[in-house]
Amino acid sequence: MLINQFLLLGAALFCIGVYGVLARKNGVLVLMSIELILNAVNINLLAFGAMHQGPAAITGQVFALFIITVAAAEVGVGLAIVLLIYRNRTSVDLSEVDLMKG
Amino acid sequence: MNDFLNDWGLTLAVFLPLLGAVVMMVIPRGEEDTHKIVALVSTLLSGAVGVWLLFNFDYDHSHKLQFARSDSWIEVINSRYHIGIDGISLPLLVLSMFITILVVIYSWNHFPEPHNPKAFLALTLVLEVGMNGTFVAQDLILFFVFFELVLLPMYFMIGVWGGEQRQYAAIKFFLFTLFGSALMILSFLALYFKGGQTFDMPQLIQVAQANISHNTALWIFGGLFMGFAIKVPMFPFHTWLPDAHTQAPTQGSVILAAILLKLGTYGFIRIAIPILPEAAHTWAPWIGGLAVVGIIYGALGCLAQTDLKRLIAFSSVAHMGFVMLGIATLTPVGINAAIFGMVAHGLITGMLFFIAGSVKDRFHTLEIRRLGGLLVQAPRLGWILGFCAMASLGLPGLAGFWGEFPAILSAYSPAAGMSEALFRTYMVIASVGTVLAAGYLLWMFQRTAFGNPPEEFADHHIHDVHGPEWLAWTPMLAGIVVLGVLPGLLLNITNPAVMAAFSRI
Amino acid sequence: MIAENIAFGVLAASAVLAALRLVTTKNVVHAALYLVVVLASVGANYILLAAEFVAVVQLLVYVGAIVVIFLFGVMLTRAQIGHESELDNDQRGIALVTALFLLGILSYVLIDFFQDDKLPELTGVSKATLQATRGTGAVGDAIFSTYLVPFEVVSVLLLAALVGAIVLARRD
Amino acid sequence: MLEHAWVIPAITFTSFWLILFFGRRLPKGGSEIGILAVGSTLVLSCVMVAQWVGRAKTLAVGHGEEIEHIRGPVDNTVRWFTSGQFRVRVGTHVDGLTVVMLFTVALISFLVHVFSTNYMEGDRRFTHYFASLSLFTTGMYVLVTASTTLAALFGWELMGLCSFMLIGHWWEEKPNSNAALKAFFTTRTGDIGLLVGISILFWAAGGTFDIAKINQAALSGQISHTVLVVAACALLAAVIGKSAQFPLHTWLPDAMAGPTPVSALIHAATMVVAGVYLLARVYGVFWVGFHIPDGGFNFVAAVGATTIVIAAVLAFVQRDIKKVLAYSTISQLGYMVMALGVGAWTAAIFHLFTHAMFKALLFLGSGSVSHSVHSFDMVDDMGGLRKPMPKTFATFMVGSLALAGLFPLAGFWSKDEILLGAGENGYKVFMIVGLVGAFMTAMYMTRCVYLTFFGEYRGHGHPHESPLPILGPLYVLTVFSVGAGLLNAPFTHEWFGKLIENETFFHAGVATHDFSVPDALISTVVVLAAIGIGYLLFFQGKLPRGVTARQPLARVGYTFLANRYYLDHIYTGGVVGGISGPIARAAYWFNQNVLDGIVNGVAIVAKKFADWQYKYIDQGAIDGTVNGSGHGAEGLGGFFRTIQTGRVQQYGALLFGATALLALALVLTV
Repeated sequence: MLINQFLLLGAALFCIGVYGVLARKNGVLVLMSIELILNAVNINLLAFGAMHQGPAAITGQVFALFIITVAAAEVGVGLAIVLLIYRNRTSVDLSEVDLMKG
Repeated sequence: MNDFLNDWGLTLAVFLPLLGAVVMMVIPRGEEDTHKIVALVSTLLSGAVGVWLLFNFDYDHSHKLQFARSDSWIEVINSRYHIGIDGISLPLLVLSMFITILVVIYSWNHFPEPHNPKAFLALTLVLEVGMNGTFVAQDLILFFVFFELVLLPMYFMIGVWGGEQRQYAAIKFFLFTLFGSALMILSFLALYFKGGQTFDMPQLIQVAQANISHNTALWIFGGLFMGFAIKVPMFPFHTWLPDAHTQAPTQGSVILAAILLKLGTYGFIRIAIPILPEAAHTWAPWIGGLAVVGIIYGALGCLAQTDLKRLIAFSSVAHMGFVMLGIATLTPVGINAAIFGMVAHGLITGMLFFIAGSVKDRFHTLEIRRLGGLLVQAPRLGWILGFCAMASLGLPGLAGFWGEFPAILSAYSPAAGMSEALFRTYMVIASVGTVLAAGYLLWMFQRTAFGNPPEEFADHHIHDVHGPEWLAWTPMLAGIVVLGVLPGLLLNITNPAVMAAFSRI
Repeated sequence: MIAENIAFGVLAASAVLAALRLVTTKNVVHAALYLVVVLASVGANYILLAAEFVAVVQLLVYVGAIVVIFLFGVMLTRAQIGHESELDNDQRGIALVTALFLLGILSYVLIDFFQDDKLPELTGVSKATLQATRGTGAVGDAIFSTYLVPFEVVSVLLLAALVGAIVLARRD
Repeated sequence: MLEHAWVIPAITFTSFWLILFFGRRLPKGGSEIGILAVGSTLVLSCVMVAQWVGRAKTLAVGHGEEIEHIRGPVDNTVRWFTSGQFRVRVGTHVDGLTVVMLFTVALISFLVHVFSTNYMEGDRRFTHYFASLSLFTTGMYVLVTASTTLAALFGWELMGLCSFMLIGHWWEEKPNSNAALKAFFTTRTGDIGLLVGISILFWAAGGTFDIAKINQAALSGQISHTVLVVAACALLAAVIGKSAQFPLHTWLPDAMAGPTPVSALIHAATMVVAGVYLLARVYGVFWVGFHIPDGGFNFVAAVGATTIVIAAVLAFVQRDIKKVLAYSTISQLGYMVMALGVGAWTAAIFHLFTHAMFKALLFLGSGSVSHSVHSFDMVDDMGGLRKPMPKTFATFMVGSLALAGLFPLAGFWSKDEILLGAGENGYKVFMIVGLVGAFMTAMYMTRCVYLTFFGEYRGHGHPHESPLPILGPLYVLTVFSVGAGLLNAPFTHEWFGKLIENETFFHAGVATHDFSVPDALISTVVVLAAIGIGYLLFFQGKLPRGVTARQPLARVGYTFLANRYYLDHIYTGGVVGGISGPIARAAYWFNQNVLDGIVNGVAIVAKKFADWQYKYIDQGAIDGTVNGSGHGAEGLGGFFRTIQTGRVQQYGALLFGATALLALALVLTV
């Protein structure tokens, strides 16, 4: 197997994720797109891990595990924020959330 | 104990305030007294380490790096956690600890709006980490990290607790200094790549000169100059200072004036000049010229001010001009004068900002036109203001004199190879600056303190200086007098280090 | 070899297609279901990379837990279960350009750099060695020795996120 | 005691802090501490004078007769600090000049303290007043005992500070604080020269502030002449500022806004002579720098001479008794500076000494008068005071005659010596100027005495004689005004001159001259003529308008036919009317409008310029550039504005886009 096939899969997922993050209005969908990005990264990590022999081989897996954990936390907090926004505005349309307007 | 402190004393001195800030994080926001106590204790602990350093410092060998540590830090770029102090950094380190303690004491009942002592004191502590760290760092990257660490707390201090135009002032401050820092880090990188693949200051001092061609050195020095000159600030990079000072809360102004400005001049003395002495030689006449322009310009600026705080801020431009003039001579006498001027300016201008803050607390305005008769309503405050004005205009016997006169003295005889005629002209112009200083300070004093109170405040009951103010101010006032009478206390520390570092230039 | 490649092709295609549907669908609940497909395909890909533990975790945590949370989120924000006309905002074009551009750059860099580099063959390696170098046991050893401190930190992070989520979502 | 001269300033310095912190709680408001401290320094300085005199004898035994009257100084210095390779020492340098100055300062200061206890009674800031007096005395002590220019600078500026505080003592009124500021600025302007001069001499003398070494270096030709001239000019600027010489004298009359005892102490007897003292201290620099021994003309003498005349003329038109005395002080300081300019070093110091006595007497006398009539205006509120205040009158009279220089009072001897020195050293022109000055001095003092003590009382209320604390100091000063001159008379073998004689300067050729009877006669005649004319003009009311004025003048002039200055006297007499009339007024106008105008104008222009600079350059140009970049950004259409939508997703698009672009750049370059 080529290493590139995994890496390109990762890149594709990543870019789809980026598109989702940028183009979606619904907060929940944006969070889902972020999950795509994180998964893309995980594929990369595992692919790089598989490239190596010895102790480095395990590093990719461990990092992937950490990322899964962090992603879980992120989803929790992120959804809480979306909920909060929804509660305040009865909408999860992110393009209306512009408190940071300069 | 001593062994431990020998190894870790400096690290403790730098990071104890951070510990305090972390502790404060877990204390609920409502418990203000606890916050104050934690902040005070951590600054005092750091100060206690400072006192220990003072007592255990080997004054006979103040040119040597003491209490040094060098641990590996970022191996990839050969940057190390290398800290240590010598006679040049010790006074500034101690000053920084000292001022922070006094600021915390002063804050006891002087929290500016929107109050929130927790955040305010935590920022103060983080500031202290940055300041202390800058003065002990012996590695360029470490120096840079500390140097930049100072920026954020100050940004928030101005931007959150500041006056009406705080946002503008904070952003201006931030952008200005960040711009300088960008050029500075570029120069650091250039030093690394061209000067011998190291960020270690003592090593660079040994090798950089030989490794770098003169033209390159000139450019690198230029970058360093921009970084430091903006921080000083030198004319014409000073315009952030009046805004920042005017908008900053009292404590912020004090720290800004007393310590932050010194980071720039310290950078010149510690990094720019020793590492690139030849480039410094070429640059020095220009630096000296900007310095004297700053002296006169700052003084004229002061004369035009109607706001007390803004006036003091402009006076900083003039005073730092004297410091930079001393540095520009590249002679030990001049550098000694500069270091003395830094410490003296820290004490005196810090004090002036404290007073301005207290005046604002009492009268809710700093418009010189609206003030008057301070001596009638609050005689002690008025006399302290007079005392500081006198110290600031360089009255012999008070600390300010030793920053001003030796700078003038040294300008008569700059380092070998520089134009004497030019520097002697600078000397005369700088002397004229002393008269202008007397002009704006006494003018300010007359307007604010002499005469009878204006009608709008005539019936107000004005508190004279109270407890926390006394506690915070007495040490500074005493310091101004003691250093003024016994300059040897400071010069004996700095002189060997200065001689070792600058006699070869 | 070929079997592996075929498996990869199928999995990758389903992952990418599902992902594309995920970001284009007009139904929020469908999006969540597409997410399940993506996550499952990616998890299967992990097995191809000999990381069975991560693959299992992926399925358990992601598909089992996170997608459920998403569904809860969809429900609580009362998204229409069914078609919703406006799920995209007005910068879809910019987003598309950016994403394609990024994809182009990434592909170019990857292809340029790794060329035809192959992953090491694992077929010849004995099971015991495989277990010792990249098996579940090895992962456990690594987490509880080399990466002990990060592990603890992550646990604190989870706790903080838990508390944070409660604080944020609490209705008061 | 000669080695431990530092004790003297230390005592008054301690007293300053004690008064400041405890003064208010004491029954006499701190004045007792001040008097005790200054009194003890007076005793100590007397001891020092005695020891100095005794030292001559011990040295004489060791070195034989020849150098009998030369006494080497007593130095006592300690390391102060080190900067660069230079070790700076601080300490005391005691010689004849020092002990004389110490004694003078201690005496006057003590008397002023005593005087003030009554004069300032019930004042708003009685305690502060005495604290400032103590601090001032400290400054003066530091100056006169200083062994280095640097330490002298300390005393110099300390006095400037105290002068500021005391002139502005009643700072509630704007004119007072204005006067205080003016005094400080003006002297500070001169101090540019001091800072520059000290710096130059430090390097020129090989890295030392030590005055003795600087003098030696200057006299031995070790320093190039150019450097010496520049240094001397710089220091002269300081002297002009501090000792109120033309054209920086305008602050001194204004300084009369302070309490009268302060005027006596600071603005007559001690601080204003600091400039003269400095000149005398680093005399070597001036001696060589300005070619003083060559005679003819030099800058120092010219400044002094100009001041003598300018100030004396102005004294004629004053209504305020203190201003008459102030202009008189300026004029007399001009004498001292001129004396130093013409090489009459001893005479200058001697005049400094005697002048301190009689001018302090006059100021305190005017204080006594004003204490009684509550005004300083001679024309409207005084007149005929000799009857209600006989004791004040008598002492004031002695002071005036001493100032006028009438034989055998103090002023006669010292002024005569200056004129003699000018004549003998080849400065004939300056001698004549001195005589003119003497003439005018005698005349304006006649006017002043007439307006104050003779004629009808024009004020309100009932003037009364002052109490003992005020009269006591007057009596003491009267004694000195009479007797001080005799210390350097021929029949005391010029005891004073030998007391202060300076080894270094003596070897360089700074000489004294024996008393000359013809010269003394000339000056006596001039003074008498002036008093006579003054009597006619003021007492008889024959103001010099038209022929009536010339007749008595001519008659007086005839009695001096034998005098070789006969023509000068006629000329002087002939133009008196002019001088005391329009010229003086014009000069005063010039003084008030042009000189003051320049000072004010410079301030106004500086302020205007500062405003302009601040408004346009600082806030406009430089700030403008900074802000301008911001405005420019806004100017780029709505571009930057649209970025600032506050929408995270747009920021995200930018972020990813920029990253991709940077990555592209990286790919293309690597």
